[in-house]
Amino acid sequence: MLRVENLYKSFAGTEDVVTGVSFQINEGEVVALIGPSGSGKSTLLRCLTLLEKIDHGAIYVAGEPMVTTAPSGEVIYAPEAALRKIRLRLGMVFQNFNLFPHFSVLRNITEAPIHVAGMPPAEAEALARQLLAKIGLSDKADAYPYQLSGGQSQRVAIARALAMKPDILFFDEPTSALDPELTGEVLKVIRNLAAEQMTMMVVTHEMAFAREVADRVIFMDKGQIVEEGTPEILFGRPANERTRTFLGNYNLNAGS
Amino acid sequence: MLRVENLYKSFAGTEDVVTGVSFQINEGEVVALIGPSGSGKSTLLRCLTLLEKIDHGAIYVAGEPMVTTAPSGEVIYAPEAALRKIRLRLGMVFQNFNLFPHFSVLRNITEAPIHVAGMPPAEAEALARQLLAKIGLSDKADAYPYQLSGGQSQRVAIARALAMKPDILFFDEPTSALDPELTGEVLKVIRNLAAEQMTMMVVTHEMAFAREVADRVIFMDKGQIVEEGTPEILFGRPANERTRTFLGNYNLNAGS
Amino acid sequence: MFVLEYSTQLLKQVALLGSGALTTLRIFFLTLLFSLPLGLLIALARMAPYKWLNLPVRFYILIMRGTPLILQLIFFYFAPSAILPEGLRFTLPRFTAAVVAFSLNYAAYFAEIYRGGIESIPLGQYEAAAVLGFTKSQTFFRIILPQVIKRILPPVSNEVITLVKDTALITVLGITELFRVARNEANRLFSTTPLFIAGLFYLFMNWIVTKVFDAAEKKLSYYR
Amino acid sequence: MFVLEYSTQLLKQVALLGSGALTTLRIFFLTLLFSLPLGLLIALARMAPYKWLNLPVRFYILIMRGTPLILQLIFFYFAPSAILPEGLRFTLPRFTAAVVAFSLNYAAYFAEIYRGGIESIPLGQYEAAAVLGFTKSQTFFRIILPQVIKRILPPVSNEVITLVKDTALITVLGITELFRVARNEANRLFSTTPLFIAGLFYLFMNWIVTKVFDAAEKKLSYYR
Amino acid sequence: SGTKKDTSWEDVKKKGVFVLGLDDSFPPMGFRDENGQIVGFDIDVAKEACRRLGIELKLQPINWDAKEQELNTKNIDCIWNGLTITPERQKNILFTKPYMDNRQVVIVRADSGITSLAALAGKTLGLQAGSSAKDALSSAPGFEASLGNVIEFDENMTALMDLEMGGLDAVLMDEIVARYYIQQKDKNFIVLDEALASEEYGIGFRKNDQSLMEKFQDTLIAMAKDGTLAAISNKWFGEDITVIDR
Ligand SMILES: Nc1ncnc2c1ncn2[C@@H]1O[C@H](COP(=O)(O)OP(=O)(O)OP(=O)(O)O)[C@@H](O)[C@H]1O
Ligand SMILES: Nc1ncnc2c1ncn2[C@@H]1O[C@H](COP(=O)(O)OP(=O)(O)OP(=O)(O)O)[C@@H](O)[C@H]1O
Ligand SMILES: [Mg+2]
Ligand SMILES: [Mg+2]
Repeated sequence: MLRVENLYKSFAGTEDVVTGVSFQINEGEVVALIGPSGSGKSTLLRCLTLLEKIDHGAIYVAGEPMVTTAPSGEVIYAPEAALRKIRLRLGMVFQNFNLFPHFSVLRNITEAPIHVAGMPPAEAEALARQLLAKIGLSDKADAYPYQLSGGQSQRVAIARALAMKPDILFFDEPTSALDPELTGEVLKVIRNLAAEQMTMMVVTHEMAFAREVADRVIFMDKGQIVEEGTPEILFGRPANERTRTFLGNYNLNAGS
Repeated sequence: MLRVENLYKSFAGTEDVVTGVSFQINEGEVVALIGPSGSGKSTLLRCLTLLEKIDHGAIYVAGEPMVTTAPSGEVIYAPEAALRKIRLRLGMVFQNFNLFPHFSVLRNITEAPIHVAGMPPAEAEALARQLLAKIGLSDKADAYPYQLSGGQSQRVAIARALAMKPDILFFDEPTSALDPELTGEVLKVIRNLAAEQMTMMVVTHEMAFAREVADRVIFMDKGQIVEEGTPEILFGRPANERTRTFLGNYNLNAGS
Repeated sequence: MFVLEYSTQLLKQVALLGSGALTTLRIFFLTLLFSLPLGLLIALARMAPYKWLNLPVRFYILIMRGTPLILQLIFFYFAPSAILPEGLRFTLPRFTAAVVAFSLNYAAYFAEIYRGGIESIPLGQYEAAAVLGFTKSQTFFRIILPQVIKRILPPVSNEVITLVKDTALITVLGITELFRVARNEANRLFSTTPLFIAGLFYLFMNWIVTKVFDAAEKKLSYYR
Repeated sequence: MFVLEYSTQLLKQVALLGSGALTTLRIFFLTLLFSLPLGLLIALARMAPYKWLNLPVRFYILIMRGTPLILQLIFFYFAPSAILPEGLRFTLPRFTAAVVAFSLNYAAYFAEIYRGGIESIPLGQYEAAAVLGFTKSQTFFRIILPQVIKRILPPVSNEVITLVKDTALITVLGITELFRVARNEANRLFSTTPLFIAGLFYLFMNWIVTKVFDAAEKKLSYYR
Repeated sequence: SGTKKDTSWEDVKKKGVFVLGLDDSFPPMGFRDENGQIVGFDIDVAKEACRRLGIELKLQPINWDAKEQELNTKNIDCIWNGLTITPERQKNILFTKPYMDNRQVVIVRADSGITSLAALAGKTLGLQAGSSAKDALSSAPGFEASLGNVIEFDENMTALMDLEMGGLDAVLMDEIVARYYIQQKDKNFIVLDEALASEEYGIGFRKNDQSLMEKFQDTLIAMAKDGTLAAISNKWFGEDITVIDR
């Protein structure tokens, strides 16, 4: 579904932030991306969703090249038309939700299907209501984002992304802006999506969640993938020293 | 150190938010206040720190009445001069830190000792540097708040409160605005304060932390104290049904 | 008897001033009509990442805000025939010149307001729109601009209130509007009363402007 | 020869206009001196929780912003001797009246800017200060106001730029300032050149104003 | 308060200062020279009159729109600046006898081919707002009706610029000012021989200041008798065009 090869990314005036990352995500797989603050997780996700241009490497979505690098080192993005199609396959849920404050919940969900995907408004509304039911917010269709709690906002953001029927859904710390009590609602929705075989990549600090829902966990540090594997292996008996330190830290926070 | 009797508080147009709360905190004790969102924890803390006026009840700080209620139902606050003295005994650390953005870290800490407590500037600065060393931020004395991470900001906020040498320190969710990784630093500081016999009351969602550091845990719901006791009892075998549901929720989130 | 005569005279004056107010209103509405969209274009040019576009626009804004509007009025009316080379000379009708000068001047002010508004919209809104596949122009017109409008209402209302009063300047081009009528009357009757009646007219117009903006603010307060 | 004569004449004009600019600068600085603190008082009154204080202040702001400044100038100069009962009549010196009118007018504008700034400071700043034991006035002057100043610099700079140009209005009280000198010269010489030289004077002053505010913004950018 | 005793002359004498209000942009009656000094025909006459009366002359530029207030609030003692005597103004101000005649003349471009008022039918005429040109036009309703359009300007200068540019076909203004302008700037303008109603300049005083008005009126008559007035007129206009005591 997604293949990343030797991806590099730096910002003007910074050292490389992502340095030679390669991995792939198979259809229906849920991958959790963990790692300390500043390790480049968000940057990686932004490169995959075309919010940042990469410096080197290649990304393939469903087999089609989104971006490749010529032997000369020149980075070649797919033509605009192709990129537009690829973009429709990718959904993203932001840490801060980024709902459109001037639209009702319903319109937040229907706006893109109607104006980007060209779906008839009636159909888009039906789809939106169906998604709202699924995330347990049918009664909030006419509310505005400022009237929602954090957990509700995040669930709407998920519905908004799902309405475009993406092939793969990215989450950047979907619960870290939420009070612990609100976190539960969002995690439940993600768990259900996983059960429906949605392909997902989740940057998260919720180790417990990563452990429970991910098929595979990738641990990143200093712009590189240090270790990856099933949750059992990665949490149970991490091979790498750095991973062990990081997870030890987590266990300490949890107070146990 | 602190005694609260039958405290009531409501806001214009709301039902009562705090309804008849009584408890007391002894010197050197650490009390954790937990409970679902909206149960009135923050409001209670704001009443205790004079940020809100109460509707009924009494509060005594170190035996002195801060506010009492006459038999007629009239709420009588201590005279302004006495209140000012009492206020100096109370310190508060906010969820959002509320550091003063236009002052350096050092001046954030020294401003109140110099201009409120009348401490000589040199002495205030020495005290501030000592506190900064204690929280591990000696090198940040000249930084400005915007240059600090969340965890560092919160530690400075704690130092700022400590500089006034309060007899009792209140925390309103000191870590819930922080990334889980930054939480550790702050919790460590609070743990150290507890070890030094600082009297503290902490509203928190970090059950693990409450469990570890608190001498006593108070569980609030719908404006009332439902249950209180040592962490072992409250977390281990809560007597009340509501407490059990709430803690079950917590355990679910933790994914175990 | 005296009071009656006095009040008929007052009524007469109010009617006369009212006729002047029509010109005032015309220049007012035409200026808004042109300067509001033009200001948006200028703001976009000002924020564009191209120096060749950016620098001239900054200069334009500096001149337009830094020099008195009255000079700009004189300039746009007299300059085309005075400065241009022989064959190219032309003269705008005076009202047209006034509308041009006002629109270009106010567009500069509005541009800076738009810019502030646009820059205050969080980047996340653009990113969310981009990931959903909105084109740049869809993003701007569907997502960003509606939010900008809500945010810039207060400063825009300030400028509009100033515009109501600035309309009096067109008299320099020989156009008769509210304040000119008042001054003529003041001269003829040897009294400042007409000037203060004109003041009431301005106050009334600005009261309406304020109400309109209050209503707009209320209308847009459905979200935060 | 011709060029030389022309340029000495130009120099002479610049010198003459420069003398007018002195009056302009005096009214400019005096207005700022009085209106900036006065505006703060008005803003505080406007936000006070007492209706008796609140309503008159709102009315004051409405009148001051809703009517042309030129009328206010006329009013403050002539009204004290025209309206007051016989024994109490007095007349302010023209320049004094101009300073009063300008200060009261600009104070209204500044008041609204201060208010916006003050209301934008998060409540948490007040609460943190209260819990630390700061008095209300310490809180305002040590914690809130310094932050307000940083936030309101851009709108204040707008008003100050407008003030530079508005100074030309004092001519209505017969005070000779930059623009009046330029108009007289223009009349005498039958040429608009003096007007445009005056325009350059205003532009220059506004350029300095802009630089000063840029420097202030830079100075305060040590925190966010 | 007609019963009140008129002490206006004594008051001025006691003060020792006589404040003359003028619009300092009205050449050649009163305006500023290249050094910024106020000069002009009216100024020279006023200086001489005050010298004879043993009082100091103070020149106070005023805004023409506010002249009533200036006079009534006693900021100035008179308006002496080519002030046209009209019946309406006489209701509010006390005028001296007229000291000068002024015709309202029409200026056109030399190459326009216009030589008579009749030729202005359907054309655009400019004038200064609030000036006596406006009054003169109103009192010639036939001519006014024949015009295509009347444009009012703040200042004669802008009107003349507009004439030069072609925005106007003619400008109606005080003959005295017109001749001064044409002499100053040899533009290709001509003054039509036909003129509108002639009018008279007088000095305006407060309604009650009878004694002050008479003092100046008498002084002016004396100056006319001994030839001083004629000399000043010659200096500014090249001929004696004063009319007082004639
Ligand atoms: N736009 C940018 N310009 C410059 N540097 C940037 C930019 N975005 C990110 N960085 C830097 O890149 C590094 C990686 O940042 P990134 O946000 O990807 O980390 P992260 O793993 O998501 O951390 P966190 O867990 O705190 O979200 C950081 O050092 C950051 O300062
Ligand atoms: N200033 C106020 N005006 C009106 N209602 C208020 C105000 N402050 C709080 N409330 C209401 O009081 C109730 C209790 O709020 P409070 O903030 O004390 O809860 P809490 O236990 O701290 O919740 P959380 O865990 O979400 O912080 C809520 O229903 C809230 O809406
Ligand atoms: Mg991140
Ligand atoms: Mg709370």
